[in-house]
Amino acid sequence: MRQSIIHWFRFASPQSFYPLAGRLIPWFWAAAALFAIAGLWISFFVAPTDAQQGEGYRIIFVHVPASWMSMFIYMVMAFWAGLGLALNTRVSAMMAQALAPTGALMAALSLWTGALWGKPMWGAWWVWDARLTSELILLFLFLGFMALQAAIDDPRRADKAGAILALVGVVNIPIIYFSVKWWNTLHQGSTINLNKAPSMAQTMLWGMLLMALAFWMYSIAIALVRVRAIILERERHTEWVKHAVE
Amino acid sequence: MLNVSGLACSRGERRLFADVGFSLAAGEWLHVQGENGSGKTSLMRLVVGLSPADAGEIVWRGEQTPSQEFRRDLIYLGHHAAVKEDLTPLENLRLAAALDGVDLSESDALAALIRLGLRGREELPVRVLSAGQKRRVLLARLLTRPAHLWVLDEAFNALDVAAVKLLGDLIAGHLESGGLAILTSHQPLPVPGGKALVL
Amino acid sequence: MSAFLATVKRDLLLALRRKSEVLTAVFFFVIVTSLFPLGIGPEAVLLKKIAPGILWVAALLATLLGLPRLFATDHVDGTLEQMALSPSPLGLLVAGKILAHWLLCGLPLVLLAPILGLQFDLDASALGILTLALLLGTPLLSLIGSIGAALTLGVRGGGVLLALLVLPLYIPALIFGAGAVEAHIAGLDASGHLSLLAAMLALAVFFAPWATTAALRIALE
Amino acid sequence: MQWNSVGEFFAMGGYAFYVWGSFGACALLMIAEPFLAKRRLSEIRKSLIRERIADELEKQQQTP
Repeated sequence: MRQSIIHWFRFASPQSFYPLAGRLIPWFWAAAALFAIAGLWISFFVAPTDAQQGEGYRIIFVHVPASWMSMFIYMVMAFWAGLGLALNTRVSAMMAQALAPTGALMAALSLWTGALWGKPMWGAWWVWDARLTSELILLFLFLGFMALQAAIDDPRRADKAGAILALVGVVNIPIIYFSVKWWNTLHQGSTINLNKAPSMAQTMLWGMLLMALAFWMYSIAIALVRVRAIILERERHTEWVKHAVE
Repeated sequence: MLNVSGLACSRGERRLFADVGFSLAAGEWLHVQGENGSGKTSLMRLVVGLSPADAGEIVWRGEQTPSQEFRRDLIYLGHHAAVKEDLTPLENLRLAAALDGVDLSESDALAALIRLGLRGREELPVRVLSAGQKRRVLLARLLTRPAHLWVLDEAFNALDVAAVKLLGDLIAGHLESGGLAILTSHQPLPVPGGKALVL
Repeated sequence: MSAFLATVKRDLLLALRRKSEVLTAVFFFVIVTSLFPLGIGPEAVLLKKIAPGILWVAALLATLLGLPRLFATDHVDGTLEQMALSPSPLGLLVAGKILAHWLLCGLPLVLLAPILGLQFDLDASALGILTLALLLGTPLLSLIGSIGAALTLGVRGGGVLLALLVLPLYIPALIFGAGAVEAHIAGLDASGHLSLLAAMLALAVFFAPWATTAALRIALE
Repeated sequence: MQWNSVGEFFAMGGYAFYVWGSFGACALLMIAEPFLAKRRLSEIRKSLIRERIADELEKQQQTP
C-alpha cells in the first residue's frame, strides 16, 4: 500500500509527469478521432430523421456532449484544484489551470449550438430555458476562474486563490442550477426540453454517447498538451527542464 | 525555546535563501543582517507564519508553528504603519488589544502612550501625526500586549535619537525578563549581545 | 466572542469617521431604483410587476459597491496582517468584519426598501415580504461577497474582477429574493422562497467566513 | 440511409444553416484550440532552446 502511494506521488512531480503526458497525448488524439468518426457516422447516416423536428434535431449530437463536458470539466477542474490546495502538489494545480480554457470552450459551444437549435425550434435565438441559463452562468464561472488566475502574478498564489474559487463554485453550481430551474418553471418558460425532445431512439443515444466520448478524449488530450506548456513555463529555471528539450 | 532549521524561501522563480537555521533561548536575541533584497523581511514573514516556507520547520516551545499558542506569544511589527489613520492613538491601542482578546484599561493604554512620548496626542486622529509619531503608536503595543517573542522588522527606521534609545531600553528590558527578540536592520543596533545571522 | 464584537465596533467606528463611503451605497440604491420609473414610464401595472426585480438588482449592485473596501484598507495599512497574527482566530475577526459590512451596506437597504417600494405601487403586505426577503438576502450577499473581496485583494483590476466572480454566485439569492415578492403579488405563498433563502443563509454563515479566511491567508503570503 | 443525394445531405431538410453552423463551429474551434495549445508549447520550447544556446555561447566566450 505504502509502495503504491509513493509510486503515484512520483507522477505528481512535474519532472516525471511531463514525459508521461507526452507519451499519452497521441493515444488520446487517436481515441478522440476514432470516437468522432463513429459518432459522426451514426449522427448523420444511421440516426433516422425525427418526426417532429426533421433534420434539425441532429444538433443534439454536438450540443449535448458539449454541455456534459462543460459541467464535467468544471467538476474535474475543481477536483484537481482542491487536491493541489490540500496536498500542495504542483501538477494538480497546473492541471486545473490547463482545463479551464477547454471548459470555457465547451460551455461556449453548448450555448452556440443551443442558440442554433432554439431558432428553428422555438423561433428565438435565446430563450431563458433553465439549461441554457445555467450553461451561461457556468461560462461566467469559467471566465472568472481564468481571469482571477491571470490577474495574480505569483503562480503559487494564483493556484491557491483559483482553487478556493473553484471549490466555492462547485458548492454553488447545484444551488444555481436548481434555483434557475425553479425560476423557470415558475415563469412558465419553454415546454420543449432540449435533451429529451425527440423520443430518444436507441441509435440516437449511441450517437450521443460516442460523440461524448470523442469530446472527452479530446478534452484530455488538449489539457495534457496545455499542461506540458504550463510545466515548461513555470519550471523553466530548473535543471531538468534545460535537459527536457532537445 | 525557538528552533528554526532548514528554512528555504523563493520569490517567484528566484531562490532567496536556503537552509537557514538558528535557535534562541530565553533572554537571547537575533540580529538578522543582509543587503537590500537579501530576504530579511521574507525570513521574518516565514518565522511569524504569514508565508509558508518551501522547506524547513519552525518549532516554538517544542511545537510546530503556526499555532494559536505561538500567536499568543508573538508580537510582529513589520514595515506597515499597522494603525488606522482615522482613529486616535488611544482608540488604536485599545481596539488592537480587544482584537487580540486582551482587556486593556484606558489608564494602562494612556500610560503606554505617555511612555512612548505621545503625551498630548492621545485624542488626535493618527493621520495628523508625523511618521515617527505613528511608529511610536505602533511601538506602544509592545507595552500593552504581553508576549514572549518580539519580531521587529526595521523597527528603528523613522525614529529620532530619543526614540531609538527608548526602543533599545524596551528591548533590553524585555530580554532581561526572559523574552526573545528577532530584529532586522542594516545598521548597528543599540542592544547589547545578540546572535548574528547574515543572509 | 469579545474579539468578534471588537471587530464590529472597530469597523463601525471607522465608517462613522468616513461617512461618505457608507452613504455612497445607500444613495446608489435610492437613485437607481428611482431612475427606472423615469426610464420605463409611470404605468402602475408594469412598475408593480418589475418592482421586485429592480429593487433586488439595485440592492445587489449597491452591496457590490462597498465590497472592494471590505479588506482593502486594512490590507494597505497592515492592520490585516496584525489580525492574521492575532491570538484570536482570524475566522472570528473576519465574521465580525462581514457583520459590520452588512450593518453598513445591507441593513440600510432593508430599511429603505419599503419606502422605495411605495414608488412602485406595492401594497403593505408586499412591502412586508420585500423587507423580509431583503433581511434574509442581504446578509447572504455580504457573506458571498466577502469571499470575492478576499480573493481579489491586492489584485490588478480587482473591482471589475470582483463583480465577475461574485455576480454569478448572487443569482440564487436574486431568484428567490425577487421571486418571493413576485409570488406574493401573484397571490401565491411566498414562504417557500423565504425558507430557501434562509437555508442558503444558514449554509453561507457556516462556510463563507471559512472560505474568506483561507483566501485572506493566501492573499497575505 | 435516408439521403438520396449529396445535395440532399447538405441541405439537411432545410435546416442546413443551423445544423452545419453547429457542427462547423465545433469543428472549427476544436481544430483551432489544439493548434493554439501546440503553438504555446512550441514557443516555450523554442525559448528554452534559445536560452541553452546562449548559455553555450557565453561559456565559449569565457574560455577562448
